[in-house]
Amino acid sequence: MCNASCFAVDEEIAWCPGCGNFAILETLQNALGELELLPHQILLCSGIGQAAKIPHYVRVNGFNGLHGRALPPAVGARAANTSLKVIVQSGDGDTYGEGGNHFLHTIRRNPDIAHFVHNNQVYGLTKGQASPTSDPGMKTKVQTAGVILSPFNPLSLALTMGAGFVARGFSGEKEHLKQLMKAALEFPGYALVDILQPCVSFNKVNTFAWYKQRVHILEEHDPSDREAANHLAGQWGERIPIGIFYQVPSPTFESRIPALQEESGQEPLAYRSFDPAALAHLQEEFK
Amino acid sequence: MCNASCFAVDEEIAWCPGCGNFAILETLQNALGELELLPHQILLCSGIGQAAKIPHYVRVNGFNGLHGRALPPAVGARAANTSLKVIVQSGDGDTYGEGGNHFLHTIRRNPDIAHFVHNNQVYGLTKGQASPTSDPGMKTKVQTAGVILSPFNPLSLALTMGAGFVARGFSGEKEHLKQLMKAALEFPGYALVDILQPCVSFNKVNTFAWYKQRVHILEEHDPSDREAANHLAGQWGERIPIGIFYQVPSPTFESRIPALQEESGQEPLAYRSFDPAALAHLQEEFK
Amino acid sequence: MEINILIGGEAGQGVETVVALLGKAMIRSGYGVCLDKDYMSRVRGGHNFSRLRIAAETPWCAAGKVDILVSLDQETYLLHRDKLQGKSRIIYDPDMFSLPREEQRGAAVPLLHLAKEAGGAVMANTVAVGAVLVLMGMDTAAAEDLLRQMFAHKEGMVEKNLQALKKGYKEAALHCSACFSLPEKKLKEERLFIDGNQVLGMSALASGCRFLSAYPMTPSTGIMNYLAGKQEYGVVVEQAEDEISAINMVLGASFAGVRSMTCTSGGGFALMVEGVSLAGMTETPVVIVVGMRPGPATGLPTRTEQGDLEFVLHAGHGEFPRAVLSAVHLEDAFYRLNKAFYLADKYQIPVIFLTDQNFADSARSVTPFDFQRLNCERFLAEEENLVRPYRRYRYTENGISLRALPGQFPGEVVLADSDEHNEKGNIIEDALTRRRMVEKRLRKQEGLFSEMEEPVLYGHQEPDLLLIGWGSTFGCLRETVDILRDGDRRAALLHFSDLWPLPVKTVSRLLPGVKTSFCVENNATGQLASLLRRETGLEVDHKILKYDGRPFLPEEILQEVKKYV
Amino acid sequence: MEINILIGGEAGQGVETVVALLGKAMIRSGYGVCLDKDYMSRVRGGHNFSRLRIAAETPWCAAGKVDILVSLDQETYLLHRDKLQGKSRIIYDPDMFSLPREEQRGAAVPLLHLAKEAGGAVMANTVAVGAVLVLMGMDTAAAEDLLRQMFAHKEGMVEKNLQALKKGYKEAALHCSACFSLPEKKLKEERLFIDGNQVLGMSALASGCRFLSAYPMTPSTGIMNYLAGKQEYGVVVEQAEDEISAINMVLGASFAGVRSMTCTSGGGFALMVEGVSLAGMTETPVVIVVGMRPGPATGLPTRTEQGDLEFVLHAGHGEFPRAVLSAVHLEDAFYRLNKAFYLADKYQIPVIFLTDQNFADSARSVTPFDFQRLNCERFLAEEENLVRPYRRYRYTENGISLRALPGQFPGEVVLADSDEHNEKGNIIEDALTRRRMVEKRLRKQEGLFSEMEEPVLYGHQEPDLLLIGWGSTFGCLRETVDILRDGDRRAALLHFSDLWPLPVKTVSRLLPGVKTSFCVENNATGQLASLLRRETGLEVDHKILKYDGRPFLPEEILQEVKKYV
Ligand SMILES: Cc1ncc(C[n+]2csc(CCOP(=O)(O)OP(=O)(O)O)c2C)c(N)n1
Ligand SMILES: Cc1ncc(C[n+]2csc(CCOP(=O)(O)OP(=O)(O)O)c2C)c(N)n1
Ligand code: SF4
Ligand code: SF4
Ligand SMILES: [Mg+2]
Ligand SMILES: [Mg+2]
Repeated sequence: MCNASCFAVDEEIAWCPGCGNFAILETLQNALGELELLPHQILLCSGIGQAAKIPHYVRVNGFNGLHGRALPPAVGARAANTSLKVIVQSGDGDTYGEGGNHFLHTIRRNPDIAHFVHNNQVYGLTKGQASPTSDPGMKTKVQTAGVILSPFNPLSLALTMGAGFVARGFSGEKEHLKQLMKAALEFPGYALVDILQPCVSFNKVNTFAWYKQRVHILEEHDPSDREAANHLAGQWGERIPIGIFYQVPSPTFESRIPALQEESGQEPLAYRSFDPAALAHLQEEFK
Repeated sequence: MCNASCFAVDEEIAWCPGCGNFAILETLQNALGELELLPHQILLCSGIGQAAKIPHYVRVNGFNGLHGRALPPAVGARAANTSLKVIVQSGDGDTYGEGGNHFLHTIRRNPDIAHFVHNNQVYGLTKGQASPTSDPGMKTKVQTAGVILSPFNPLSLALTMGAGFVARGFSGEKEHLKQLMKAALEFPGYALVDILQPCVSFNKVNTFAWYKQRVHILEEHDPSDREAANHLAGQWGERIPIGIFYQVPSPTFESRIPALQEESGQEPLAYRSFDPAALAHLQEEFK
Repeated sequence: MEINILIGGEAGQGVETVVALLGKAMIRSGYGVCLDKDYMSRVRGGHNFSRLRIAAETPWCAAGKVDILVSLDQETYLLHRDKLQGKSRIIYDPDMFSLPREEQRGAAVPLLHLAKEAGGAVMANTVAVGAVLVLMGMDTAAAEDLLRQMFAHKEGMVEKNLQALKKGYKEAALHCSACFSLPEKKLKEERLFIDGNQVLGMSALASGCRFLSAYPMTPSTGIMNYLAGKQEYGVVVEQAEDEISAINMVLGASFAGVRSMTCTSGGGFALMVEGVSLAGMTETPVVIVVGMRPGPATGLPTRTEQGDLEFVLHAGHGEFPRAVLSAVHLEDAFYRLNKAFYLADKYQIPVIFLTDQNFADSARSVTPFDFQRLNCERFLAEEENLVRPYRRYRYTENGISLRALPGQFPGEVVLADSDEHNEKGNIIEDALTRRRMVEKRLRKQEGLFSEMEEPVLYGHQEPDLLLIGWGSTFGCLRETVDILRDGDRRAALLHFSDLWPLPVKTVSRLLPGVKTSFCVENNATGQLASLLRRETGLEVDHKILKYDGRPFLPEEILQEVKKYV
Repeated sequence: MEINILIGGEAGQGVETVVALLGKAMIRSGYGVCLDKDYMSRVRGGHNFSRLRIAAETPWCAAGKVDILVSLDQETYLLHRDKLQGKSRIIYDPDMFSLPREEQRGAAVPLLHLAKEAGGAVMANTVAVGAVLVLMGMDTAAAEDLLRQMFAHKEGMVEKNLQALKKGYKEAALHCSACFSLPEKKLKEERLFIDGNQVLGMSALASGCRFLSAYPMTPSTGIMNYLAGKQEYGVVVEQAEDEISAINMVLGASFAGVRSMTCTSGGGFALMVEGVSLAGMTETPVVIVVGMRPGPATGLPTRTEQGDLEFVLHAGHGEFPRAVLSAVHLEDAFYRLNKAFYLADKYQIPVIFLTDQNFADSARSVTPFDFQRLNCERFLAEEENLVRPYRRYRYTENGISLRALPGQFPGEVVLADSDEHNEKGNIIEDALTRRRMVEKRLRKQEGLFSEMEEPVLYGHQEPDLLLIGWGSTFGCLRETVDILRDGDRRAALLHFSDLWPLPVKTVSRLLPGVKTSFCVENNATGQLASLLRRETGLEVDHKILKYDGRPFLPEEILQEVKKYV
């Protein structure tokens, strides 16, 4: 219907040369180009950070909200208009730090949202503090003696919280990442793709080469096997698996809300008309 | 040193007759009475809710803070005064709902805090809305068609986040609960005890009888076996295990902060004296 | 010619059931009623009470004195006996406690015993209703109808309740019947018996609000409950994990095109403050109902205060237009919340609607609302008025840019941005665009100002004694003015509903000419008085402030007023 | 007799290195300098610049014109050439771009090439420093010393950098040497080259602050960075998961007895608002530094504004005492943040300390601070003054109850409560206790008010032209007044440091007698002007407002002033 170039915009990109975000952006545009979607049918929500600038670089609808608050507007928007394909895209600090509570509870809701987290294991935009996924020992201006908090494993957490689609990608494996993105976009329900993304300016530990050396594409893994997924999600270190860890759909949030069912209205909520006068009978119960 | 009655206060208790909170309160006082602790050495932090009223009913220091924010003040207080035994006690809504983000990241910090969650699977004080742990299908004035969000499993989550001490108790098994509390209080690091607590006023599903029928004390389980703990934590339904699921210490937050080490000062931070004039040399680097 | 009933007991004893039944029965019988609630932050025990005032016309607020005291426990008697008059009567259960010897006004009714006789202890409340009715010289017809309706689908319960009602009626008649004389009943048409939260929920639904996300918080939970019970009308009600999520969900839903709101109290609103600023920057319409209760922090969770006016006026970092309206009385609130939605949509701003526990939980007999008066214009882009390429933040003279929805127009995308942005919504950092965007947003204030309604002037039109108030104190202040005018004073009330942008015309005209002015507020610092001074430079002479968590009574205000005039 | 240097380039090109080196070298050489920074919200690319002003005495603010433009990229030249004078010089790398033919002021220095010759591309910045020095007629001695210090433990780097410095010096000398004449140097004693955040971090540490929890946010991150670098002094610096956690951790640490603070910007503070109210209710001392930047929402993250005054004044639900102070200039800030800790401890309240990006990132040559002047009294209970049983919220005449720490006194426990409470800290719901506690808390305001410092009056002591300002605009306004007075006007500046409770004496005395008054604020609505009116009823004649995210320059203010006088 519309190839990758439909989704290109003519804006100056504010990322550092060499940043892993470029590959993710390009891959997103390619993935969208391969799906049967037009720009106006897509809504991309983000928070604040380097990754979160992405709605400015893709030609789709965008809601570039507050730091840590990328998910809630997306859930609201899905309820308001189920004909929108909703993507949430943000950084690891945004998603797992400031936004941790929404991450937990959005998984519990299971809205039909594809969630792409640019995980550079650092706070990029604010110049290099540790993020929840920073490796222990990493030194920064704030963590002067190295990170002491134990790292946050987004995949394990998502699995534990009952997410139906859990995957990991790497910005250095674009073709593979594109497949992940497409699968997430096509998955009915909440789908997490945590994307390893080198930050050339601030993460001197987890560099492109560091990732490149370690990531390997999952093979012969049955994504309906929760135990195996859990086990694989725990792997981090010399070998880091990427791919779809788990994929088993369950009823979505939208499909379980009375007001959003077909019976209740043909159109998305946003387009339903209403007539206040027709509701005067609401008063009866108070008479 | 001081038995349970040391910890009693003469305050009217605002809980409903028959509420599971009474047993938890009593058990806490008993547990404290059996440890070598005096009231002034203990700090009990809570949020807001029925459970969170508990600092008013135990004679110890108390910080009854905001809804959802029981943990952060406790972490701050531990840093300020490592000679305080710090307990955090609050409701399931408080801890896993409003306070979800602090729950996640406090586990990552691993401060030496015993965390007792009164899990009645409902919002008690605000009159019966679903909480994160409510069973699916439970009907309330807000969840009129029954809860549709998938339930939050505090034990699984705590294990996934790397908590060193993870346990479940039941207010109807007081002796067992007391042992759990004592173990948690003696555990060096963050220790979670999720306590099943019947709410006679609002939770008509998970009643005392419902729990009584299902809970069984873990036996022959090795609490250093993470896999087994994970597996057991997933059990919920006909049989609900209680006991210590996991117990393996690792270095605490306090033990890893330079300023809190012995070398850095003999006394807790709160009691260290300081002399501004002695710091005038701080200016040197700017000359 | 009125009757004042106070029903008190422990939380969980059913005070609410008694007043609900009594109130509705009296309305159906053609009387005007007014009800308020005083309850503790607990589920069982403690002391709760409700005051029901019954008169020919709908009373405006509760009264201090009590004619009939329904004492479901001893504490109620002890706490409220000072409000009793010589002729008052105390309904109580002699099996539960006894009155002091010297107490002559007792009307012992073995509530529990009679209830059990009728079929179960739970019906003690129905027994009490019967007892009250006979004291007022009413028959039980209306109450019987109500019981039939209420228990229609609970087998056997209708009969048992009717029994209980009659038993209470008969037993109390032994003490006195019709010892209070009700005035001629006056209400001709049907009235509603509805409380503040219910009015707001109904108004929201009728105004087209189809998405509410909130986190439970007294005293606003009732709004969420109301809407949750109306999901068959196509409204989505989602309990959020916290208030931050609530407001952000609401903004997402609103951005995507649905009239949306959230409701909370001061502490929950505190968590929404960043979201308010986001609404300001992204120009996303949102209505936020803030039900005030005494702070700071958790304060008194179930009581009333007007302590958050200045807070909501300035909540959110940075500068952006907003509107603040308040709930004055039930009728007003129905239309004014609709206005909140209208302003939010028209100006694409956050609108804060201030209520308080006193408003939220008080009920009165009100005339049915005129649903046709509700304005539901959405001010959205249509094919005809869309300039392509679409730009979300196009500069305009009035500051309002045409709002299109994401997905609405094939070929066009909509970009909302929390950073400073250009017309398209893309991040900018240059000084010129920044300046123009700030000015664009702030220009809306002009239009907004023109929408503000001047405060109501009630009483003498050229007063020398002026009371000034806002929000839920209206009823009480109105009664106060009536009393003052009965005493032949040139007294008036100037009462604000719309608070921001503050409509200053009337007050600027009146205040300088008035001999003595009083700002009456349910807070400790006089926040409206400060606002008036900031906006007009004028100062009120005296402040009458109450900050103990309880609503005003007219006599309290009169007492203060009399110190100065 | 001053030199103005502007160094610009892409983020990541090292603008900061050049100014840091130059600034410090000039101070060590006995000159006064003043530096400010203009940078984008990105890590690489875009356009950043710094302005360095050098004079005999320490200048108060940046100037608009540029004598030496160090153009690390072409954009710098294009964006700033309008600020160049006839005699200005442009240092640029001819291998990167060329100037237009007609541009006569170029001083081509192949920065990269020379740096590589010296040993590596990274040293291009050092080359530039050498070039600037020669243009100013300076020698390289001070810069050499600095380089030796800076690279002491990086093997080989000292030599290479010295090489680079000399190469730049020599090369630029070919164009002109000493084409700008510096005044006689005047600074006799040592000066510090320090920016706003560093001053605050140092003051906090010296004031005994030993716990900081914060979440990174521009422009306040520098405070956290400073303290994180000083953990050997026994300060705990914890990066929180969010701002809510930050303030609540800080309250816990403070409750347990440690002087504690957090720092953030408006958006992060928005999330702390509930915690501010908690501090008010629990009477827990806390200092919150709010570094303002343009809002609403994310706004312009790296730029400056004074848009959050009204927000912080009213942040938090309910009514409770607080203090709001602001950072006026570096010297003042050092002592004033200490005052913030003092007030927080003495009155057991939240104290908000307002800074902004302009203050936070600007550096000047300042006289070393007098650490002995810092007041570190904690106002804590001691065995001698403890009344047993201990009651955390004992009623007192001044509203301040003696603060004991949990664990401090065997046999006594300390209970802090966010609900309304009695003296012991236990939840209450009765009206009387509520009233007394509200009054107790608010009584502190009286004492607090007496601690507030009147605004500085600078210039003519009986002015007919009065500028009014607050916070970081002091330097610029002071210069403006100097210029106005040079022009023989009876001009003065009235500048507020302490903002709440607002000290109104001086302004109430002066304002009515002044012919023309201006409130000058870096915001779009004139928030101090509103506050003045609310507190005094007096209105300033004109507002001079700037809200494009950039700090004022004196000439901009003069231009506005001249429209009216
Ligand atoms: C409430 C709030 N707190 C803090 C900030 C400052 N801030 C902006 S981006 C960011 C961190 C970004 O890290 P991450 O989400 O990992 O994104 P990245 O830049 O690494 O892509 C922070 C702390 C903010 N904008 N809002
Ligand atoms: C910020 C904020 N939001 C909402 C509330 C209202 N509130 C008080 S307690 C509570 C829920 C309590 O549930 P839980 O933590 O499970 O405690 P329980 O009463 O069941 O013991 C809520 C929503 C509040 N006090 N503060
Ligand atoms: S700072 Fe890191 S994450 Fe941000 S744009 Fe640069 S390389 Fe990418
Ligand atoms: S409402 Fe439930 S949790 Fe609260 S006191 Fe009553 S029984 Fe206990
Ligand atoms: Mg990141
Ligand atoms: Mg609960």
